Amino acid sequence: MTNLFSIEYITIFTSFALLVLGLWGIISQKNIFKIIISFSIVNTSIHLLLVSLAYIRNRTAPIIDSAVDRVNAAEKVVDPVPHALVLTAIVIGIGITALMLSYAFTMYKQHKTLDINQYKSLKW
Amino acid sequence: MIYSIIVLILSLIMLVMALVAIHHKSLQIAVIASGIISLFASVVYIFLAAPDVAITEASIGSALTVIIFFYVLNKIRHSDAKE
Amino acid sequence: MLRNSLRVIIIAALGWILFQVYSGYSSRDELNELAGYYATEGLSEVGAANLVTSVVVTYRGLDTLGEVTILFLTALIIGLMLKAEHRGDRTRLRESSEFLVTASHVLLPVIFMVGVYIFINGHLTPGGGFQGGAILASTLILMLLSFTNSKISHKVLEITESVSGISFIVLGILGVILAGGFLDNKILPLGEFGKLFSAGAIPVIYSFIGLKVGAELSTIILEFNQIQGTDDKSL
Amino acid sequence: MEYLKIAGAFITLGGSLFILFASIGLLRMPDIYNRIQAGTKASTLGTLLTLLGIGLIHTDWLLKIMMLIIFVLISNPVSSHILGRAAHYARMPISDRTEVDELEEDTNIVSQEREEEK
Repeated sequence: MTNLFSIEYITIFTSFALLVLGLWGIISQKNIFKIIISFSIVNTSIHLLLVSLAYIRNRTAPIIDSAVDRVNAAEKVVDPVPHALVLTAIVIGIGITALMLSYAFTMYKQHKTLDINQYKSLKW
Repeated sequence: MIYSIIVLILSLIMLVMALVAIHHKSLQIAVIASGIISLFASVVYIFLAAPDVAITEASIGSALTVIIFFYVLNKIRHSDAKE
Repeated sequence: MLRNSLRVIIIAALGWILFQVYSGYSSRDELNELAGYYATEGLSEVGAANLVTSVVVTYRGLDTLGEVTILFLTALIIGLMLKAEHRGDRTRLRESSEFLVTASHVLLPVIFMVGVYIFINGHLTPGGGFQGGAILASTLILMLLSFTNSKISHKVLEITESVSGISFIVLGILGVILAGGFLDNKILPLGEFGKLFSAGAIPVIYSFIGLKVGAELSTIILEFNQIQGTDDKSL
Repeated sequence: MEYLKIAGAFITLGGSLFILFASIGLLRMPDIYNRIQAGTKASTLGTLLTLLGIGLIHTDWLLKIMMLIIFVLISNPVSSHILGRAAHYARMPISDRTEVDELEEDTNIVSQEREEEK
């Protein structure tokens, strides 16, 4: 039970809850802006999940300085590979958000509404 | 132990902000709430021993994304006011 | 009504699955083999104190190249999609207050310097090209807010972006010719650990990545800023 | 050396108290302008004291902390000035107990100019 109160358990639970909330927002909202906001929430939750999977208790950041021994660094630092993945994923995330926003703006200009049910040009 | 309590409080605020972002009527408040989620996530990354990710999330997720949202929202509000 | 209950069922099922995953999770005590290799051998092979930097720039350099390319394509597509919004006269914006203009004369060089510091020291301290590039892009936001009616040219951003991109690829190919493989950092001497000029070519490569990311993010912000400024008659 | 650390800890505690007062002010003040005022003054002082205390605890960081203090001292008041100005232009409601509104003439002139342009 003391295990469950450790940092990575709390953050993994938070990221799952954020994922569920974001997906609920994506499928229940009608406003296209709300859908984009929900997408960015899902994005953040995935980043949080990856970083908390990399965490190991009682270890420090993957930077070798006076606090971390050079010889047995593998027993002192957390996993650096998911950090590198999340680093690039955040930068791609802003690109995706910007792309969705420009698309939403174009749609708004054509249809004069933000309601996604009114966008009938892609329906068949 | 004290770290766990801080992370727990931050997580609760993040979840409440996610609910606000999804269900609030005003788009401005929803955008700001999603920015707050990113900001608090970047504080949590510091506790998870990931300072690189924390810097990136704080500068990109909570600043640049919100700015881009507000540019588009401002334009839409302007054209609404004209009609 | 039927649709709504379907949504609730889908979300509840997903939440149940995720809860099962959560309750089955047990935290680990040691690094896996790959990360252990990076942590022990990375120091002597690459020479960067920040292990994340050595993974991003050297071990996974191709991924970074692809990522920067994706960002470039995104900026290009956004430019194409929003091109139609840019015609029409720019509305005259309200002059920003004197406090802001004076303060931004002081703050702009400082913020720019912080960004450059972050991506030059990327191999020693937390930070690197992506973070520094984002801070450079936020310099542009402060510029747009304080000097409202001045024009910012796309040309400078384009030239910065393409020159740093080409230099990045040239450095990668030099790695193939002079050292072990694409984006190998041993084309320059590894130097003394912990100094600014160490870790081979990593500071140079990360500076180019930082300039490129900063220019691309600035381009995206500028496109969105220009739709806000134009007075389109069709709307 | 120990005395310096103890003094740094007390200064940091004072700084966090000021930040607590700032957040109480944010909750208790009647309108947006008073809130900005409470938030800015108290939180700037709180941040400066916290940074100074950390600088006294770790004396080798003192140079970087001085630069941070200068940066916060410039950027925090300017940002809240901009927030207040934007709120005034957006016609946010002013509390009844406010007696002097120096910016009122300025806003009226600007809105008249806008209507003439139309």
